[in-house]
Amino acid sequence: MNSLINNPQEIAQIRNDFPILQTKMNGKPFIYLDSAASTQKPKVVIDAITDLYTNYYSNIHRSVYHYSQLSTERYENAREIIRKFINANRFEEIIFTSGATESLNLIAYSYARFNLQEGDEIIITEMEHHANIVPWQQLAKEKNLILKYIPINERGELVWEEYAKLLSPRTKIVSLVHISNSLGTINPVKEIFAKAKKVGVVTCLDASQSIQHTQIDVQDLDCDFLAFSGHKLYGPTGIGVLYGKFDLLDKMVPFKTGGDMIKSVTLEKTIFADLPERFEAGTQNIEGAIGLAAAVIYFQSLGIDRILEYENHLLNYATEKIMEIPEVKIIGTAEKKASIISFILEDIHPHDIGTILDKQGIAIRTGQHCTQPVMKCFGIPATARASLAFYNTEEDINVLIKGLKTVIQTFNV
Amino acid sequence: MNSLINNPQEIAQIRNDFPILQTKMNGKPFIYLDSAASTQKPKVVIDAITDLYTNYYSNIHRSVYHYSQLSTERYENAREIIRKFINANRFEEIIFTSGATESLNLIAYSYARFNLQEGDEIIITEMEHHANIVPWQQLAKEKNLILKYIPINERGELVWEEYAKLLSPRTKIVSLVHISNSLGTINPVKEIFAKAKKVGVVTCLDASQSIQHTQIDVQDLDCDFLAFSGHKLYGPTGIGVLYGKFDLLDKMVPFKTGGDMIKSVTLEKTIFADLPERFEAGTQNIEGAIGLAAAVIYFQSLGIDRILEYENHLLNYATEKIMEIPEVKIIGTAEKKASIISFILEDIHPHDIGTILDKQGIAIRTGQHCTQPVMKCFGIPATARASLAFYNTEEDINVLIKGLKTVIQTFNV
Amino acid sequence: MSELSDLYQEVILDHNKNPRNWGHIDNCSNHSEGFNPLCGDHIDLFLNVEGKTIKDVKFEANGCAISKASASIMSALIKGKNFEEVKALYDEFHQIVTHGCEDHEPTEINLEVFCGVKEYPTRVKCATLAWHTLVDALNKV
Amino acid sequence: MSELSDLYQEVILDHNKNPRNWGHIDNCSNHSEGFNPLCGDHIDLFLNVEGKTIKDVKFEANGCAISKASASIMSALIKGKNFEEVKALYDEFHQIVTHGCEDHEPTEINLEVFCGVKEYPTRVKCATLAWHTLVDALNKV
Ligand SMILES: Cc1ncc(COP(=O)(O)O)c(C=O)c1O
Ligand SMILES: Cc1ncc(COP(=O)(O)O)c(C=O)c1O
Repeated sequence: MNSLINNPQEIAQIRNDFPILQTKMNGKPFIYLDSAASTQKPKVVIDAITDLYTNYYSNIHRSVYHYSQLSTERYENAREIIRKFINANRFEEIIFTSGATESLNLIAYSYARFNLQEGDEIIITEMEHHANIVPWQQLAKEKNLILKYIPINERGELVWEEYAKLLSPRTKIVSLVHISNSLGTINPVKEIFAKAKKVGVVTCLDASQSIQHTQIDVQDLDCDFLAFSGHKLYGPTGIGVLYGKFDLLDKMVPFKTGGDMIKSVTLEKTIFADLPERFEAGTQNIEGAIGLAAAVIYFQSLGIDRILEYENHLLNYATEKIMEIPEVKIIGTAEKKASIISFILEDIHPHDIGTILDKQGIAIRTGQHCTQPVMKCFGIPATARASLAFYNTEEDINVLIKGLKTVIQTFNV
Repeated sequence: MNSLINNPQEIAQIRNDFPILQTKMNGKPFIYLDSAASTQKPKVVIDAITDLYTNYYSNIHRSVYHYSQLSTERYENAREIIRKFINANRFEEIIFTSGATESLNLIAYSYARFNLQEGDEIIITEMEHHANIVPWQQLAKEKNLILKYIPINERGELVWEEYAKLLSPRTKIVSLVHISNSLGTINPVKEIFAKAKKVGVVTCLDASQSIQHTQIDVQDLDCDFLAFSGHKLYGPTGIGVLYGKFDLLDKMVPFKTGGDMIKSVTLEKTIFADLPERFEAGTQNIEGAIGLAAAVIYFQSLGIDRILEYENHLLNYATEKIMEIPEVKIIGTAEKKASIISFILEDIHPHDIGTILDKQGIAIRTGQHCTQPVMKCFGIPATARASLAFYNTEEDINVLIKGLKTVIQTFNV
Repeated sequence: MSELSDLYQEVILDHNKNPRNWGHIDNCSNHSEGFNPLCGDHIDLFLNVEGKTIKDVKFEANGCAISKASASIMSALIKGKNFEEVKALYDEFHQIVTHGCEDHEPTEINLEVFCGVKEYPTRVKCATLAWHTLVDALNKV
Repeated sequence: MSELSDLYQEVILDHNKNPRNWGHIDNCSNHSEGFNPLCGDHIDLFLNVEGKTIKDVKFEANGCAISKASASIMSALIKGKNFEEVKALYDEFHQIVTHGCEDHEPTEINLEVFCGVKEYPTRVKCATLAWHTLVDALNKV
C-alpha cells in the first residue's frame, strides 16, 4: 500500500468515510482535533448498527431461533476479531465491558481485591488518567495497600531509575498507561513489564490511547491485563474490552452478577459460568460489540503501519508549526510521542482559547483531561490539547495555527 | 386517541415503524414473540443514533466547542426525558448504567454493602430474575446477611401472608420484580412497598418487564430504587437506568471510579463529584442514552394507556387460543398478568418446540429465562415463552397456534 | 433452507420416545454427568468397562428430543465396542454434526439422522452432550 | 451566529488583565471559596460586611477571562451596596446570562458585556461563579 503522506486523494477518500467530517460547525468547515477524547465514526460502523436493528436483531445466547443465533454469532465473531487484533491466545481472554473505565475497575475489584493483602504495593505513574488512579486509590484505602507513583521528568517521560527503586518484594501490580492522553508520551511498557515480570509482578496496561496509535500484541508485551474503550477506536460508545490472561481470569470472581453468567442458581447458591460469560452479566451491549468489530475491520483495512506513519508525520508538522508561535508552549515533549499535543498560550486560559477556536469551526479539548496529577506536576491549571487522527490533514493544522493567531490578537498579548 | 383494538390500520402503521418486522426469517414472514427478552427498535431510534454520529457526535461534559455542548445537551436531555417518564423528583435521581443488571449490582454494592450489618435481612421473591438474586446472594455470603424469599403459589402469585411473616425488625431491604419475565405475573408492589415502608425498610423495584407494560410513577410507588434496561423499552442495548431517591444516592459511594465522577484527584486522595456524575464514571454510553430517549418519546407518543389496553387484549386472545389446544399447559396463571405466556406442551422439550417454530418464521424463547428457582417451583426443566408487544397482532397469534399444531403433529403426541 | 424433517426424523422421535439402554447400573465402573445450561439438558451415563471394552451402558436423561435420541443411539452403538472403535465413532459423529454428510457417508445407519444438525447451530450442543459425557466417563478409568 | 467580539469585548479583556479589588482582606467578616471543576476556575472572595452593607470586597482568582472579569466587575458593582441592592444585581445578572438582553436593558453599563454569554452555554458557569460564591459568602453571615 502507498504511504498516506503527500497523498491527498487517499486522505480525501478516507475523510469521505466519516460523514461528520463533511459538516460545518458554527458555519465553518468542521476541524476535529479532539480524537484523544473520542474518535469519530466511519460510515461502516453506523451501517453495522443500522443493519443489526433493521435485519436480524435479537437478544443473544438465549434462544434457538435464527435471528437470535445470528446475533449471537455476530457478537461472538466480534470477540474473535478483537482477539486477533490484539493477538490474544484464546477467545476466553476477551471480555466485553462498557469501557476502559469499567475494565480497570473490574481488575481492581475482581483481581486485586482478592489477591492483595495489607501492605502490598501497587505501582502506577504520575501521568495516569483518573481511570487508572481512582480504582486503585479506593482499593488501597479499603485494604491498606500502598500506592506508588513512577515520577515524570520535565519532558513528561517516566523516570526509569525511580521505577527501579519503587519495585520491592511487596510489589504485586504494575499498572500504567501506554500513551498519555494529556502529554502524548509513549511509555516503554515492554521494558517496564519485563522488569516487573522478572520479580513475578502482575502487569496491567491502560491501552485507551495506544490501541488506535500503535500495533498492540498482548503476547509480545507480556501484559496480564489490558483495557481499552471502543469509542476511541472509531467504534460506538458504551463498549470496551478487558483482556486478561486465561489463567488469571479463570481464578477470578465476577464483578457484576446476574443473568447469563451463571451455570446454576438455586435459592441457596450459585455456580458461575465459564469464561468469558462469567464476566458478562446481563444483556450485553450487542450493538456496541458489533459496531466495534466493524470499526476494527475498517481500521485494519487502512493498514496500521500506514496510519502510524501518517499520524507521526502530522505530529511532526503540527509540532513544528506550533513551535513557530513564540507565545505557545508545548506541555509534553517526550522523545517518543503519539499525535497528541498539549499546550498553553501565555496566561490565556485554555477555555478562552477553546471558545475562540470553536467559533472558527475548530474542536480542541481544554481542561485537565482527567489527569489532575499531571497538571500539578507541571504547575498549570489546565491545558489546551489538539489530538490528531489519520483523518486529519496538514490543512487542519494550518487552520488551527490561524485560529491561535486570532486568539493572540483578541487578547493582545 | 382511538383504541388500538380492532384497528388494523393503525397497528399496520405502527408495525411500519419497525423495519425488522418487514423481514422474513427462514423464508417466512418474521413473527416476533420474544419481546420480553428484548424489544425491537423503531426507526426513530436507529435514526437518532445515525444522526448523532453523522451530525454532532463528540465526547460529553468535556469541552467548550459546539458539538461537545450539543452532545452533552442531548445526553442530559435524555436524563430529563427519563425523569419525567417515571415521574422522578429531580434529575440527579436518574443514573445511566449499562442495564438493569448493572443497576441492581450498583444498589447491592454501593448501598447495601455499606448499610447492612451481619444478620440483617433482605427479602426478595421466588420469581426473581437472576439479576435480582445473585447480587444479593453474593453480598449475603460476604457479609453474613440473610436472604429470604416470598414464596409463590401454583398460579405464580406471591403469597401475601408469607410476606407478612417474613418481615422482621432485621429486614433492611425488600427488592422484587414488578412483572415476572417467566410467569407474566404483575405483583402488587405498591401494597408490598407500603407495608415495608411502615417499618422503615428500603424498597427496590426491578422494573425490567414493567417499564414497557405499565405506567411507572416512582413517587406513587414510593420505591427507593428502581432498575430497568433500555433494550426492553424499544431502545438500544448497553444502556439502562437506576433511579434512586436523592437522599439515599447522595450518601452512597460510587460503584465504578475513574474520570468525570470526581471533583479533584491528587496522588493522595479523591473527592467525588455530585449526583448524578458520581455514579457515571468514564465515558458514558452517549448513543445509548440518546437512543433510549428517542425510544421513550416514541413509546409515549403512542399513548401508554392505549398500548396497555391493546397488549391486554392480545394477552387474552392468545391465552384463549392456546388453552384451546389440550396438549398445552400454561405456566403462570396469575389474576393480574402482562402479555407474557409461558407454557409447556406435554413432554416435548421447549427447545424442540422452538426449533420447529423457528422454521416457520416464529421467534419464541425457550429455556429457563434466567429464573431457575421459578422452574424449580413448578418442577419443570424449562418452558416455551411467547411474549407480546404492541406491534404484535392477532394474526401473529394465529400463526403461533398453527405452529404449535405442527409441533404436535411432528411429535405425534 | 433445510426442511424440518431433516432434523425431526422418525428415528429421532422414536429414540426420544423409547430410549434404548435407559436406567442406571449399580456399581458401575464408570459414571459421568453431563449438563447443557442453555437448554437444561442433563444426562447421567453409567458404563461397565472390562479391559478396553464397554461391556454395558445405561443412561438417564432429561432434555430435548435431539439430546435424548443422541444418547440413546450412542448407547446402542457403543455397547460391546472397544475403545478404539468407540473413538472412531466419536470422531465420525463429531465430523457429521459439524460438517454434515455431503463429503461423508455415515458408516452406521443411525448416524445418518444427525446429518441435518449442522443447519441448527444451537442444537449441535444438544446432539453432542451424550458423546462429551462419554469421553468424560472414559477418562475416569 | 453571534460574533466573537460579543463575548471577548474590551471591557472583559481589560478586567481580566487588570482585575479591580484584587487581593485579600485579613480578618474579613465573610469569606467563601468557589470552584468550577470543568475549567478549573477558582475564586477566593473576601468581604467586610457592616450592618447590611458591603463595606469592602477583595478577591483572588484563577481561571478563564470570563470568570475573572465577572469577579472583577462584580466586586466593583457591589462595593458599598446594601444587601437589597446586591440581591437586585444578582437577579439581574442571572437574568442576563440566561436570557440575554433582548427584553432587558442592563441597568449598569458593565453588565452589558455579559449579554452574549447565553450563546456559550459552557461559559455561563464561568460567568456566574463569582456571583454564586458571593451568595455563599453572604449566607455565612
Ligand atoms: C425481570 C428481569 N429482571 C432483570 C433483567 C435483566 O436485564 P438485563 O439483562 O437487560 O440487564 C431481565 C431481563 O432479562 C428481566 O426480565
Ligand atoms: C489514558 C486513558 N485511560 C482511560 C480512559 C478512560 O476511558 P473511558 O472514559 O472510555 O472509560 C481514557 C479516556 O478518557 C484515557 O485517555
